[in-house]
Amino acid sequence: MTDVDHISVEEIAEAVTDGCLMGVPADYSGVPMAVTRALIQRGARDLQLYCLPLTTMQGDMLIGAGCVAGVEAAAVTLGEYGLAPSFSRAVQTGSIQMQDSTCPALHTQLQAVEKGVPFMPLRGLIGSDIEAHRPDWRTIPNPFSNEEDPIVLLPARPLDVAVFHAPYADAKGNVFIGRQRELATLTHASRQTFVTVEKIVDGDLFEKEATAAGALPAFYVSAIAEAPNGAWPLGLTDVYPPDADELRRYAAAARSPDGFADYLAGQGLSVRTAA
Amino acid sequence: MTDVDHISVEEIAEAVTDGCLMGVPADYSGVPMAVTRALIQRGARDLQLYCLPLTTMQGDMLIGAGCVAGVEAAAVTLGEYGLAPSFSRAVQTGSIQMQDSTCPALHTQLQAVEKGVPFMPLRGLIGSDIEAHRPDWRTIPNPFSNEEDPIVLLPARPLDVAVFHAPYADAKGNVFIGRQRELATLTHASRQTFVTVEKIVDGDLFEKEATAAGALPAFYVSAIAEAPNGAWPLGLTDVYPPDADELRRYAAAARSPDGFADYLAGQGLSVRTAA
Amino acid sequence: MGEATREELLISVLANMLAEDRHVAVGAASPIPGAAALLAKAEKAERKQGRMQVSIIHSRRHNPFTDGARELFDVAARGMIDSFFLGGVQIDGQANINLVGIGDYPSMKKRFPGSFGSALMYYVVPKVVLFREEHSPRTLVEKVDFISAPGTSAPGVHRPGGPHALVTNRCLMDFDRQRARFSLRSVHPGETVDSIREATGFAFDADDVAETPAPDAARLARIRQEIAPQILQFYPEFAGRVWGLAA
Amino acid sequence: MGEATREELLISVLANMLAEDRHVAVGAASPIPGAAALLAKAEKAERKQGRMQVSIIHSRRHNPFTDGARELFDVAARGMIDSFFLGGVQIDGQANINLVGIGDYPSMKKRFPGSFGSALMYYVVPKVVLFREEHSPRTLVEKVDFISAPGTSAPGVHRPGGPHALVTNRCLMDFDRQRARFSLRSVHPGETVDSIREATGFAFDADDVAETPAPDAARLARIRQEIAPQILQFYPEFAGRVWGLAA
Repeated sequence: MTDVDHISVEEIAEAVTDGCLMGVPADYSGVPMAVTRALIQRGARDLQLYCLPLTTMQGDMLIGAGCVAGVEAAAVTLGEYGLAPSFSRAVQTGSIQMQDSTCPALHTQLQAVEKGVPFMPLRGLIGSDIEAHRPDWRTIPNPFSNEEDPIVLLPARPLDVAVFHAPYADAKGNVFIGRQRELATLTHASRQTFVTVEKIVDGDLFEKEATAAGALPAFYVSAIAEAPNGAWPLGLTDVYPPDADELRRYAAAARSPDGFADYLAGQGLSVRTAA
Repeated sequence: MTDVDHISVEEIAEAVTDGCLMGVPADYSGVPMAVTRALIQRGARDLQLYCLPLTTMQGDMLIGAGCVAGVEAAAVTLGEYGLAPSFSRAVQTGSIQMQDSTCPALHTQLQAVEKGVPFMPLRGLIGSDIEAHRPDWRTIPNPFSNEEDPIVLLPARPLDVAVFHAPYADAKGNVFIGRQRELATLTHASRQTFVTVEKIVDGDLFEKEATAAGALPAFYVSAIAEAPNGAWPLGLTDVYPPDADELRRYAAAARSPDGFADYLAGQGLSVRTAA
Repeated sequence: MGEATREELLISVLANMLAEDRHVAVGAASPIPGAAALLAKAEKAERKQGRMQVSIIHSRRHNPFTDGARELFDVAARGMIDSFFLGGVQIDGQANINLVGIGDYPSMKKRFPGSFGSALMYYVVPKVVLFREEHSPRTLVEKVDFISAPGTSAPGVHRPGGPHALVTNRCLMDFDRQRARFSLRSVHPGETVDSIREATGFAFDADDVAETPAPDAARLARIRQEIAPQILQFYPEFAGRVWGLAA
Repeated sequence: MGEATREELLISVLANMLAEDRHVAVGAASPIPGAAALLAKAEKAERKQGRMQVSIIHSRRHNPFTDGARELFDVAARGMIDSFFLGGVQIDGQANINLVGIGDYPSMKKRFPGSFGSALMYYVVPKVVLFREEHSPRTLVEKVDFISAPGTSAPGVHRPGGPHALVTNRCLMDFDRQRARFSLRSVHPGETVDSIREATGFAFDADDVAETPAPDAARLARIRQEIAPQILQFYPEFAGRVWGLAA
């Protein structure tokens, strides 16, 4: 018996409800691009993206398609394929709210949720314009120091939902995340977690310590969908590389709203018309 | 080429200098019993044991042998074999300083070191006699709450040295810790980390994501010693079970100082005579 | 099938409390709570009321954690563990528990292992069941010598969890967190309200006291046929003693 | 063997700064810093001065971390990363860096990706090398439009790390943290103090300016024979362009 429900990619896209705060993995962690397309397909709106700690094509597509109201991230970029055009446009026109952060702060605010504490401290930050634009952060004097030593406390930031893509799950619903342990923290910090996988394999990752080490336990997972090639055109570590041609095509197309719309149309998708 | 020095169990015992603050793993994490015997052999003294979060026979033997000045732990016990007799005697006679803590606090104070922050908050604790006896902890009002909400801050507790036992290391010095991830935090929080292993194996744990997931990277490890059966008479997960007969023998012998001394003598060891 | 043994009665009593849970955690060296959790899980599945995660820290097979030894405490602090079991060298009438020792701290007359995770778990797990087989004036005292974790907290202190009940060899008591007071709910076969009063070092209420029900035949059969073999895997000594099983 | 290319000169300049390090980390999409770190490591090993950990986040093979994406930042916050590289859409005369965009925040005239980890790394890594190939009044400005991370901090702020030097296509500058001011150290072949002044939007000191030394034959040979094939594995486009290598 599996311990986790198996649903479809489309059902995951339904479960990511409009307006929710959604945890989004970095390009190296397993990006759920199949779910991303399904979200655009269903016309998702007002999503708040919490990026751990950055987003690439996933965020840019969702923004371009009109699904996003706000982004909290350390970076939105297409990496070696250039700037994220839909993101840049949306920031410049003010159609999304951008909350600039920095990688370790994004990790830390989820660690605070993970640990069940209201805040966690982090070094750095002080005197940056990031800090200046984050009234939700608080600087206190380090209570353990006798000298002046301001330190920033970051509030726990519980997420509504996290979605990521992984190489495989076992028959019980345990998910292989390998050393992408940020996916464990992401899951711990989210009320619900949906995972797409390349495949479901027989057996039980917990049978041996060697495979248990790379497992996310099934009891954290709300539901799983099989989605072969589910990170495409992004890559999946040790499984397949990014599809450089497709990424280049996207980067070029997204430079204009029309090009972006054409790219979506090529995938049977369209930009959400404003409500 | 290996990235880590290979030394002997005795050299590890030398590197754990008198008076140092030593991180000690729980019975399920891989207890370095070979090094423990070598520490008694060399007449180590004034060790401060920081237990993550408890100790069993290792702590009790070191205490009985006169190697220990202080213990910080959530528990010192022989588990199903009963109370830790040398520990109980030492507390009752005042020959060691016991600093009572609780499991999550011991994890948290090392997490603070790991993260390079001076403190980390933890729920619970308030109103316990543990908290009452910890002037090094500080309770502050939660700065993110508009209502009364006291919360305890625990200071980072950097360790001088950590020693643990693991199933194997690879040719480069990467150590397999599986899902005993508390050993990673222990290592991150210690200035030096020495590891004994059942064996050194060929290859590189980082060649595949599946094995990398259970690896502690070599660059954290100060030196490695091969010590087959190095956790005996305690067990090593998935490798060998505890030696119940030997543990029962120890638990019975340690009930009196003479019995304890006889037990040590049976292993060619003796109790350190007071300085 | 025969009568339920004392251990089977306790397993049954504890299982009743876990019926609706989604996640039950059991600490080290707790065969009776472990068996109760596995029983409750099997019964919930049979009722088709959904899954129950049973995390038994002592058992490699039933320990689902992969984030190190801190994960149990993290999950609990997030409020995701519904029930947990704690014991005590001493438990007092305000449900304060002492796992540290008897006498004056720190040297004490008799030192016990220590507080383990109680100083967090007792605060954050909604339903903490105090489980101490020995029921005597020595274990159930007026006031503990050391508070490993308090039964109740001052207003304003983050305290979503706390004591739910006390189960011993003699009886089951509920705990009222508002009044900080135990209330005798049922006595095990052979006990009376008076025998409980005599064996208890603290005052408690005793209205509506029933006899603790023995497990019915179906449950008893399940304990012996389905749960016992599982317990054998990680508490062989206990399974041998109670059910005559051998690994 | 031929002359050193511009990229090889930069690799050589950066490697000089890393000679004594124990741990150098390199962020994403940084082939020149990555090559410099691997070169410094090889040279340190040859001098028998001990090991150097080179952690290249972009490369599976050279990414040694197993505690998730936060581990780099944790290690750095503990002071265990000796050198790190940061760039900037803009860098100003006080070594403030801007990775966010040009114009008024938040809408900006031109938005760039964001600050990445700079708002921690710049504070805690002892030797941060600012590396920006484009050297123009557009990139090296009087005052950045947005401070992703400041060059210096007020007294009392925990700031064990910070800017060490600025390396561009035209020159190498040191940074004096006390005075919060850059000082031109060497100009690359073809540049002069005047040409640097013209291309720089901020004021800087210029005493004792040398010409940036090209890598000697042994180092150049090592770059081409030993380092280039490694870079090919994770920066194939770069290795193809600079060394004509193909995967």
